[in-house]
Amino acid sequence: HAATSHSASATKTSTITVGSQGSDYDIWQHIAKSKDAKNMGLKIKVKQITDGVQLNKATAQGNVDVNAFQSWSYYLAYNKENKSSKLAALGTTYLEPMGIYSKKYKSVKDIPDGATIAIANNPSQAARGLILLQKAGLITLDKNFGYLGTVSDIKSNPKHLKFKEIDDTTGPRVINNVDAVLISNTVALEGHLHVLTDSIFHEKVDQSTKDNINILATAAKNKNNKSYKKLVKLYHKKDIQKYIKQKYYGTKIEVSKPLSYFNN
Amino acid sequence: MAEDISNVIDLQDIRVTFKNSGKDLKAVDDVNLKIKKGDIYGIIGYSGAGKSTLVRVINLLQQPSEGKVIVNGQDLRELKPVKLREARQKIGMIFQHFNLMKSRTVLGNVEYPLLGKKISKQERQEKALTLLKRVGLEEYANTYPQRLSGGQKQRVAIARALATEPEVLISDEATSALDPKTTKAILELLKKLNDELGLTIVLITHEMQVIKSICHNVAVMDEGRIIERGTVAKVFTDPQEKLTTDFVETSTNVKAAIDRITATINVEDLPDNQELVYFNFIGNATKQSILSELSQTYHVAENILFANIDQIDGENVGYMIAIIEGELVPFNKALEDLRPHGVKTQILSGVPVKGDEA
Amino acid sequence: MAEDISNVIDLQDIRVTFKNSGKDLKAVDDVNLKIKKGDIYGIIGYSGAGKSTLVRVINLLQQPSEGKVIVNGQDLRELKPVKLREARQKIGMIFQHFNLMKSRTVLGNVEYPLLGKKISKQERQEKALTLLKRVGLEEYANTYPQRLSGGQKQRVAIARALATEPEVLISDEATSALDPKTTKAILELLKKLNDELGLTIVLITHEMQVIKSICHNVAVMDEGRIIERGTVAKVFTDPQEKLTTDFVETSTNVKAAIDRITATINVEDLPDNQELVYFNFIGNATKQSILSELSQTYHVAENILFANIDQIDGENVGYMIAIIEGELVPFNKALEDLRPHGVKTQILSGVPVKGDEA
Amino acid sequence: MLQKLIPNVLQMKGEFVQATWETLYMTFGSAIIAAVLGLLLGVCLVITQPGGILEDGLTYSVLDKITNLLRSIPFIILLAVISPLTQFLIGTTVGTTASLVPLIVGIFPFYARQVQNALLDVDHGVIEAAQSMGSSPTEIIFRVYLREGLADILRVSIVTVISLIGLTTMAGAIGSGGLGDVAISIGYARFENDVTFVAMIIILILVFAVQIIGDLIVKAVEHNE
Amino acid sequence: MLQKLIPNVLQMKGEFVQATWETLYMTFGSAIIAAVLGLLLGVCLVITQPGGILEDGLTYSVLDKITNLLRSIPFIILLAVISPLTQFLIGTTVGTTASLVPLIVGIFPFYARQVQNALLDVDHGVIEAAQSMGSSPTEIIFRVYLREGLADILRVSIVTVISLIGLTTMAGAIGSGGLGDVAISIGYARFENDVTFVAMIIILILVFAVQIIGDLIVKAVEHNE
Ligand SMILES: Nc1ncnc2c1ncn2[C@@H]1O[C@H](COP(=O)(O)OP(=O)(O)OP(=O)(O)O)[C@@H](O)[C@H]1O
Ligand SMILES: Nc1ncnc2c1ncn2[C@@H]1O[C@H](COP(=O)(O)OP(=O)(O)OP(=O)(O)O)[C@@H](O)[C@H]1O
Ligand SMILES: [Mg+2]
Ligand SMILES: [Mg+2]
Repeated sequence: HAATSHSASATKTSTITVGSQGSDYDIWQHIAKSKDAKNMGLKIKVKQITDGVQLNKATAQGNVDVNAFQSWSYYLAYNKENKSSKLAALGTTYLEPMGIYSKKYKSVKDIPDGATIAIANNPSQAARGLILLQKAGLITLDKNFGYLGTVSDIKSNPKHLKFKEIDDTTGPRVINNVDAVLISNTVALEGHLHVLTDSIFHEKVDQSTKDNINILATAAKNKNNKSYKKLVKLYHKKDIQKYIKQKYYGTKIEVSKPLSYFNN
Repeated sequence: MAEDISNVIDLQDIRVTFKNSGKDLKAVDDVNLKIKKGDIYGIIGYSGAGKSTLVRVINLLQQPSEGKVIVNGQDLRELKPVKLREARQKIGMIFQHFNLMKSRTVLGNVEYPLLGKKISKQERQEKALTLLKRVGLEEYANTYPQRLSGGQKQRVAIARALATEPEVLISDEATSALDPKTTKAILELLKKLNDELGLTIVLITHEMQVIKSICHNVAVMDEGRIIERGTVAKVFTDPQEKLTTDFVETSTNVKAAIDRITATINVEDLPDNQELVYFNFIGNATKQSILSELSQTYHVAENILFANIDQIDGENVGYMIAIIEGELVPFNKALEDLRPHGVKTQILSGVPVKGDEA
Repeated sequence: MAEDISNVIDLQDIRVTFKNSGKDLKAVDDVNLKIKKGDIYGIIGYSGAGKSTLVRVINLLQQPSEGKVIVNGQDLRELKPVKLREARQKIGMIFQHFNLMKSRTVLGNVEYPLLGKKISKQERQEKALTLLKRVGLEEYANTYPQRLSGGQKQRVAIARALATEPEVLISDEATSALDPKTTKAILELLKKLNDELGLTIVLITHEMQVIKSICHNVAVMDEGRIIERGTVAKVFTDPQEKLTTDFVETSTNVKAAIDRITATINVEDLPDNQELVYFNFIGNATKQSILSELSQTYHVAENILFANIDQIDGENVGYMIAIIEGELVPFNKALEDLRPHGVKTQILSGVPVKGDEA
Repeated sequence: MLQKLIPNVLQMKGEFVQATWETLYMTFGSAIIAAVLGLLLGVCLVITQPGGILEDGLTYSVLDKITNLLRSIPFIILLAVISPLTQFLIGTTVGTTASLVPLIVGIFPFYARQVQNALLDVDHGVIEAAQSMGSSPTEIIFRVYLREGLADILRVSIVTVISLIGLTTMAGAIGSGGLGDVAISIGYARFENDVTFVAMIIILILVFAVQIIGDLIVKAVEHNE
Repeated sequence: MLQKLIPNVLQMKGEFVQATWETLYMTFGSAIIAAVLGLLLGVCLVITQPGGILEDGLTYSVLDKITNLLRSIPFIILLAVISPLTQFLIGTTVGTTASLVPLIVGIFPFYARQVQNALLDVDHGVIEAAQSMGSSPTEIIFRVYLREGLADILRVSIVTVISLIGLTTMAGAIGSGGLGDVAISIGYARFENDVTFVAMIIILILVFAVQIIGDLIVKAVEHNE
């Protein structure tokens, strides 16, 4: 059947199966068809797998060659819990700033006492949101707050904010029902929200957000696969970046750093 | 439209056609049936003749393909649903397959038709219990139908049909699963209701004894048509149709008796002045008077071989087979004279009686 | 354990207890029943007496609470499932409620028990069709049971039960929904199978006529027990139990006749030399011979008021009511002399006959 | 020992208690209303369908189509499509109470079909008997269909409630909370397998409880018959 | 005109065609196997339950519990739990074919319950008649239960296939593709409402087709009876 995924043996052929989801899926479909890919001799097949855990597992097992969807922090979390089927990062792609959005308030300062904030129910997004809230000065977090921190790790909450956990993709839909909502950029874009202009507060590329940089990942054993590594290069090609910038209004901020950047 | 109100049921030109795998089956074929108030009307016929289908037309459980259904002067097919329901409440029905509710107790089943009525729960239960007593099932009031024997189920169905004190009762083989004793008790109950309350009863049965003991009129069905009808006494003593004759005979032993007699006595061998004669007499004509008339008036001697008296719809009906001895002329005269007195005779010497035509 | 092999069915100390809302109901209470190969055994009794429950024990559809079930020399309760199934294939059963499969045509229903057998489809269908012809339903072969009348369904059930050519046939009111003519045809069919193939038949019925016409033996049940049993001729002419008497009477007209006669003739008013006598005779004793013996040997004159001959299990049984005239001594002598010839007599002058005890 | 087996669970006992309550609330809150709607729709389907006591081709066809239409919508989409209604009825589109609306809309057409199937098995002869006694359609519905079909309705209700518990696990998308959400978005997504495991055990207990209690009720109802 | 109403749809005609095929493949691929498993389990439940023709308390209790257990697992968790089995059977854990495994495991216990309920309505008298004719349990299953219960089994099959179509919309999580995935992860998540709408219309058509064809088959089966 046409839709049947490539098995591990497919790795040997020159076709690379890239597993992805959401806007990354669109980007990679574009990349697969791009001239640059042809020029680099890469045959790419893109597959949408909407569950991150399953996508990572499939990648670790070789059912998918490379995946493009996760942030560094998600990657770390996955590897920590799945010691038997580890992934390796191939390179960085971009940072999508998460934003605090509100239909009721113009700035973070306006958020009143007891306000309800919607945050993602998926752990990495939730932790990231909490860090952003800290950065915005709304709460302070435990010192040991990690990439899987939760609401229970909040040290002080002077405004007595209430948190409502939601599926992160429903952010733009609940914006009218809560005082503020944390929305990752992918979701915001699809909801026609523009992080750089519509959010009341958003992330910047710096050490505090390095964990949120997106990466390409592959099975640990394919860490040094040359053609997979080429995908990183391919992603950062000029034409492709131009396309991405245009399509996503510059909200996918290109990050092309060596993997060692994360170790600082 | 002035309907004859004395006919509580008036079926006009009823036709019911079933489509059975393509071809049409006329289950009821152009039947007209008028039943007077207070009548007990029997319907007999072969299995599959259309009896059940016909009676189901009376309360419109079976919509006829054609024809008018007038009950109590109302044309049921023209009635609004509400009115039809009211009309149906006055028509009790005992189904051939009982159709009891498995989720209700025996008492609950009998109570069911009273649920809509404006009576207290206690009254309702008392009424249902009284009926259960009548059919001999008071002990089983709290049992569920699945735990009853066939006959017990049937009696529950009977009690249920009577609960609303209907004006018309349709009974589709309501005693077929009952032993003779219970059957008798049930028939007596029906007769009592008929006598006391003027309940009109339409009754399908395969037991001729049932027809004879309680019906006033009877219709014989064959292949969807009523082929013969009339008072039970008339139909049972003077059947016109072969089918009717067959049915009637199963309940008298006349045919069997004739068979046995002709098997032992060779009618050909009888002396010239003797004849084997079958007498059939209704009502006042009793065997005694026939015999005395024969012997005294016509100087004819008789030798009775078989004599039976049956009660049909309350009237005595006699059957007798005898060898009659006498001169030919007075003998024939005697037989002829008997006719106006309701005595039918038939000389069996070689000529088979009607019942023997098979 | 040497079982008496001539008893194809041997029920020993059978007890079936149902739990009905707490209290126990002994549906079958300590019944022993032996039925010989080739017998036609009738079971009668009130509705709810336990007849259906008892016959369901024969093929273990109803597991008895106690007792042994031996069929064809095999203790069914000890058999392995496979063996039990084999044994059951030799026991045909006609259910009181038919139990036809609604998803199969009439033909399909009759074919069902043959499905496991090693015969070709064509053979199977032919066999089923032959049976359907026998019960008069060949036209309905491709109809589904839901579209049949009550009697038609019952006939399909009969055909199905006969399809495997069983050695034993259990029939639970198999003719209750049938008209008299069809009933007769079915009974003749059963009798033929009994004669030709030695089919043993156990037959529950409420129609005494059915018992009289085909059964050899009969058992009377009441409240789970067999209260009377024996040859049909014996039980029907000389019933010991009140219940039996009641049942028997419904099928003869004797009681009704006596009622009518005593209503018109005041027995007290009879002259001293006259007596109203009821005669009951079986077999060879025919009415003719009784009368000639009475008149010739004892110089007694007779006046027959009622005379009926019934055929019970192939034997003639006669009932006669007559006024006998003669001297007291030869008269009593006459009655006594008749006894050894199988003639029972009873003087009705004031003393009610057995049948009148009610 | 426990500390080793279920380290994360121990830290969130409170969450588990709350999630259990949320699941119970969602399941039974929506079950009650869905039961009413489903019975209503199921009964209407049965009585208006060809051969039904109030046969009505048009109504049947419309109801039948609505049922199918509602059953066609993937639950996650239903969550979105229904949100204006949720907003109108509950005043918000997120949270446990808000999830009741999509849960009800998601399950009741399914239940209606099941009820329809269950009622189709009520003996036609009994319906006829009721008709012959002059029972009105309403009486037939309440005194015959719902009563004679009770055991079957209870059986499909068990199936439905269990399906509903499954559905609540998806309502996490609109912030419903509940055990499914704990199992998926904490346990599964955060790789805390012990959390997933324990959440599933609790769900399992709920499912078993529903089945066992349901079976007992069915038995009690059937025991009599 | 169309360009304005469904701008995004027009650009992805190919995807729609493929997604439709995927949905059909998933639905009927899993339906066939789930039908076999569900019938098997359902029949086993009916025959081993108290009063069944092969009454066996232990077996019934085990099967009953397994059924409940499988029905307790939220689908998304099932996807994860089942993945080793999927890997073993299909050789991969993602993709349309791989999704068949969790779909089958997700639906067949549900179907088994439905079949069980359907077969419970087969007239006990008819089963007794078959027993009295010496039919073996296997014969009774095939010649009586499955045949007498056919119309009811078909009815619950319709319900199940429609539920299954609903389930396929969740299999996008493991890269199954299909219309649900298009509706949710392309249409819904990306706010391309026209895509969601069209995908749902196609799902709707499938649901209607299943219902209508199913109803016709039921009618044909019942017509005879
Ligand atoms: N399944 C059952 N559960 C409980 N009681 C039962 C059950 N079946 C029969 N009974 C009771 O057992 C007794 C005998 O029933 P059975 O059916 O054997 O009677 P029967 O002699 O065949 O009567 P009928 O002539 O009316 O068919 C009845 O009182 C009945 O109520
Ligand atoms: N629902 C139906 N569909 C098709 N044909 C039917 C239907 N009901 C009855 N019939 C046919 O109509 C004819 C008359 O049936 P009906 O039930 O009225 O007979 P009946 O006289 O009551 O017979 P019985 O004495 O056996 O009960 C039969 O040939 C039967 O096969
Ligand atoms: Mg009939
Ligand atoms: Mg019985």
